[in-house]
Amino acid sequence: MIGTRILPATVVGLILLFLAFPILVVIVVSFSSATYLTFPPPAFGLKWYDAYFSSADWLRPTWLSLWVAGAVVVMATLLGTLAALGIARLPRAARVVAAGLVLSPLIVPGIVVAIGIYYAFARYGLVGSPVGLIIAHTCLAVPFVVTSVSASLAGIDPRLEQAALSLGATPRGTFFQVTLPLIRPGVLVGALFAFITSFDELIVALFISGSGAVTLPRRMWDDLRFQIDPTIAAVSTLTIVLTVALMWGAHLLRKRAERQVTKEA
Amino acid sequence: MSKHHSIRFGRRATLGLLGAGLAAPFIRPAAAQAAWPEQTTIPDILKGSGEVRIAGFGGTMNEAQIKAYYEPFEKISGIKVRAFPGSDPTKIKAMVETGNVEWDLAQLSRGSIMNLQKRGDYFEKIDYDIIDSGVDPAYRFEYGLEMLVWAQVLAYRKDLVKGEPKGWADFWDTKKFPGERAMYGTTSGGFPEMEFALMAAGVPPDKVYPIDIDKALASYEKIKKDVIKWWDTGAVPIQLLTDREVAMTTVWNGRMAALQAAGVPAEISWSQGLSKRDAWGIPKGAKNKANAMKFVAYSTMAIPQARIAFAIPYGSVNNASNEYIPPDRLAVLPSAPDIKKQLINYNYDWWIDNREAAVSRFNKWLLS
Amino acid sequence: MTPYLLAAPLIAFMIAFYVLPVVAMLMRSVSDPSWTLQHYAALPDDVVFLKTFANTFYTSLIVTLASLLLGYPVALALVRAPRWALVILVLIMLPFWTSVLVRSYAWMVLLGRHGLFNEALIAAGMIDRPLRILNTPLATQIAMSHILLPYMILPIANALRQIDPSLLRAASGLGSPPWRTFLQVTLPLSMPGVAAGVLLVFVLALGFYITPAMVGGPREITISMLIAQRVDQLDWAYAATLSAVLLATALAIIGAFYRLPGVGNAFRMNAR
Amino acid sequence: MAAELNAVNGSGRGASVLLTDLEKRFDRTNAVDGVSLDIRSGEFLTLLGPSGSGKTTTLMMIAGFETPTAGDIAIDGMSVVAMPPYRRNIGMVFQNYALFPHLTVEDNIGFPLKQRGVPKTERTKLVGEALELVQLPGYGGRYPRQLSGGQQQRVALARAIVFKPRLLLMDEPLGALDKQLRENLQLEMRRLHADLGITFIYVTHDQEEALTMSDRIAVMNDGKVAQVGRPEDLYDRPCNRFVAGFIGESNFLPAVVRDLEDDIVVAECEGVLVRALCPARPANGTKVTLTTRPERLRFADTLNGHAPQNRMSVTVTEAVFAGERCRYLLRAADGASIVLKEPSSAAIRRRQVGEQAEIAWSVADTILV
Repeated sequence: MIGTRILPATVVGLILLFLAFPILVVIVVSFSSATYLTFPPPAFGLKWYDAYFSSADWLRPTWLSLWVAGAVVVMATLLGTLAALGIARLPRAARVVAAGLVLSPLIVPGIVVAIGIYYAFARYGLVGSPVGLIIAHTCLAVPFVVTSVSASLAGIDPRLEQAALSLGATPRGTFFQVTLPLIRPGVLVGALFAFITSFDELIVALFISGSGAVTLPRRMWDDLRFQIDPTIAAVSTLTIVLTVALMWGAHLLRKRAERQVTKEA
Repeated sequence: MSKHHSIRFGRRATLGLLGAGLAAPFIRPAAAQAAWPEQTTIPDILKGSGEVRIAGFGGTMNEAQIKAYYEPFEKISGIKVRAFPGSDPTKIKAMVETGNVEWDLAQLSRGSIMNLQKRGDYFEKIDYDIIDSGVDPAYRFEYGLEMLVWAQVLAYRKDLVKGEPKGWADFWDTKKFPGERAMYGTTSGGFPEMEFALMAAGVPPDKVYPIDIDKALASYEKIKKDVIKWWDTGAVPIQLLTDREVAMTTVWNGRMAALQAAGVPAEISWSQGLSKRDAWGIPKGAKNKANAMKFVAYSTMAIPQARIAFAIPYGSVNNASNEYIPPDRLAVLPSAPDIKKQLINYNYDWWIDNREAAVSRFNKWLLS
Repeated sequence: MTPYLLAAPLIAFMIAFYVLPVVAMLMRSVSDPSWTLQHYAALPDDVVFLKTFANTFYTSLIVTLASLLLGYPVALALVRAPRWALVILVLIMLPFWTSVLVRSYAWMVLLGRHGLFNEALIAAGMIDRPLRILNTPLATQIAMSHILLPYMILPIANALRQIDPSLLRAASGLGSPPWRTFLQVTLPLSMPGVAAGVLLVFVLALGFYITPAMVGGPREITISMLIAQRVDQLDWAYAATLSAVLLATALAIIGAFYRLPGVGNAFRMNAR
Repeated sequence: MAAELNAVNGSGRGASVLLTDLEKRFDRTNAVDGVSLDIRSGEFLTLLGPSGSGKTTTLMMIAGFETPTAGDIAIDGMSVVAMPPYRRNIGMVFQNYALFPHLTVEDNIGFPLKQRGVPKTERTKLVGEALELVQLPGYGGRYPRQLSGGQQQRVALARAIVFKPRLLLMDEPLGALDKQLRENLQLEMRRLHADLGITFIYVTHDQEEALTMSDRIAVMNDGKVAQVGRPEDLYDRPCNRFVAGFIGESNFLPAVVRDLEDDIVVAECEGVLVRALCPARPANGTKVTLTTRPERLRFADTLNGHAPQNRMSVTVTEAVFAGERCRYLLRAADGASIVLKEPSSAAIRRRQVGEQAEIAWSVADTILV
């Protein structure tokens, strides 16, 4: 009996260790005192964090990446959620075409996208500005929003929407009071993916951020090509800490909301 | 997320762009110790107004260039310099074709420039009337001017290799110098080091070009099983040396000094290395073409050329530069007389004409 | 009419800023230097292309299988162990937030002959001399599986979450031992999620480039590397040809998978 | 016409519903194939039928979630075919409750009021009353997932009636509940129906439920209405074999018409003459089927003087004691199987397998279909 519980737990634990270990290495290396990547580090220190926080060359791209990603989240989530709602109700043939179109950024090689977009954006006058980046990243982020929201939509019992209509809610009212709250987890996950997509995007940024709109991944890239120093590990660690904090915070908020409900009841 | 797998790793590691990475934070404190030479006057013809938009490689290379010649040029010429990262021949092609020329000047290689020029008209001609006479004629060509000298050389770990390997016959000799090897591959736009294969097979350095591809591949065959990595970007061989994954590898010289400074017992063997160069090219239709020309002329003068070597271990194209560089610094530069004579000049012209054939033959050989 | 109106803004946006640019790039495969199909006609005789294509497929297949084997238990744990769900979810999502470049270097540090993994094995007395893992196809497979694992886990977890728990209770109530319940109830019912995960991982793996280049063996060339090579040589027609082939392959696989019942529906990635 | 009926019934609280030749095609199949029904104000009408018989589709058309391919739906005399569901003002209870998981019980019930712009204080009051009505006072703050199935069903009911619709549609509302709870809720719904006086249209595939609750039942089969009538009419006078078989248990005996007497048919069945009620007048020699209910048959020797007209000799082939009654399987002279159910009583002798017996039943319990 014990064996049937402990064995699977061990297997899962090992797989999770496999997932986490390289990340742990990155975190540890970020506190390294060495000037090159080595593990375990010869000694520890905060010099790479110091290097990061004292350099406008790192901070400026960080801010740019953050606000570009923020704008991408807004655009991709808005367009993607609307489209997911529409696509779900399209006739089959139209749905397949639309889904294929929306999902295509997942499979077209990045370099082809980048060159193609560069030519087009040069014509549109969008090269070298954050606006161009936001537009391009929105295209790349949208598949994640659409798939995530579509999945949420597919999981909704159609009778809930019918119930709302039968209770006198207009289609608009039904959407805002029933459908939207129900797909909110899917929308949030899509938004999260959209953020990561933009925040970590490099290849298109290499091409179209031309005039000084240097994003964080691009800054890392410029550094990484020929030298590998732990500053990038420090940047990654900061991102990880931020993410975990956000996920934990969201979890605690939800927990508290649930607890309140239980208390009232 | 799709971009993770599509990041172009060595996209700009093409032709002369290779030089970019040599921009390591090369013992920055040490460089700051010696006084940098200052250029106090320039001919009036190099003065002007407005701006010049220069594309380099970003990162520490950019920092070095700012200090070496962007800032002094602004002060002395009255022309404002705006620096952009991410210079790349594919972008120049796209820019010129779409008429959206964002840069007035780009750091490329003679190979990239001539390769593009072969396919159309992408660059302005260089006005050699205003170029400093100290610039070696070898570095001059019609659509660009070379401005930075670096080297692709043999490097080894002293603790793993007994003795001092010299030249490619030693690199190939895994009995005398046992241990794994790494060499530059073609993965993402790289150039196979056929010159080295030929020299290993006994071809004298001055007879390497034109390259006999068959002979080179036959020579490669002898070392194939010992090459555990065909690297595609400058950071990889450095990391391989650091991690003791290989005993010997080819490297770009720039990062080695930083590695040594960090305490890794690695050494460069300059003998039979390749001397490569970065070049300035002015994209066709550049708005500030005249300012770009002025900057090209300024940055290849002796003192600005010397200054860059204070920041990063790159050589100068101006024969007069060496007198401004302290001897201990000069000793690690590929343009130092003692080192320069051990290197062979990379033949961009041969590679422009034969790159596709050489690379696809190499690919086929590698996969066979 | 409303569904069309809802989808229209995104479709228009993507056509203007994505589809047209990409199609224009792909068109170079038939229009450069003049209208021709020669680039495609040359492919069947192109040994480098054929071997690279085969290698890319093989690697994708191995990585997909590995991700499935590693991902399924984690998905199961994510759904069945609510107390640990958040921790597991965080561990799954963490890699997303770490640049692939950085992670590849982490693997170099870990898998090298003097890396942590080998040192640990030697210290434990399990091996005498270090294993060569880094710079072999195995390293590529490990690192790629690491990157793609979340794409396998999330769809499977989604499918598992939708299984009516009463079915499982019913099965165990009927005296079925846990492993048989798993094989006869859980596994078949989670197949849409498995299919979605397999599809996603395989298709994404086809386009990989940076990881094989950094940690892979000396003879590993992927289609994407070949594309990058040709872009660099300014041979964009050939690059576009290879891209079109890669795209067509991916589309064909997706098309084939979409016929499987439930896959279209299960093509989802919500974490919760 | 519906308006007239309404006037005749004189009740203002429930809506009348008139379905005229209603049809719904999906691809090539007719899910609903010419249904006409006249549902009176305040009536509890059940659509009963096996799955796929078109009952739910009919309900969905009344609710407005499906558009009829042909035919008309009039509520209180006004056609609603072109009216969107949210304007029809119809309460609806769904099979799986369809409670909004993100809203509390209070907000769920208040939802229709909110749509109608009822102010908050008024809303709270009405929701409280509705909760009282379904016997769930004090549950307002909970979320649906914190309630049991039966409680959820009551909330769904409260939500469907809180805005005082004149028509309530219910789609197998008790389908997911266990037997005990179903029976409780059936009674409660009857009570609610009586209290509210509004029209109920109830869909179920459970004939017992239909018989217990309905004023009238419309039995549906293959997209058509097989028969409409009060539960006892359907039970006692099924007008076709489907209805006879679907509602309750029936014996079907082949017979040949031999004579006609007023509204009674004399038919030869298993070698004896049997009298049956028949609205039609089949010609002599016509092959017909007689149906009887197993519980309406008696062993002749238990009949103490009362003498039904139909009699037949049989052999007992199977005898099962089932608590409140005994169930016998009998074989008639020509081999037909007949089921007979006899109330169990310690006073009555149990038959043995193989025993010969005579059975008897009344003409009124014999239907020719």
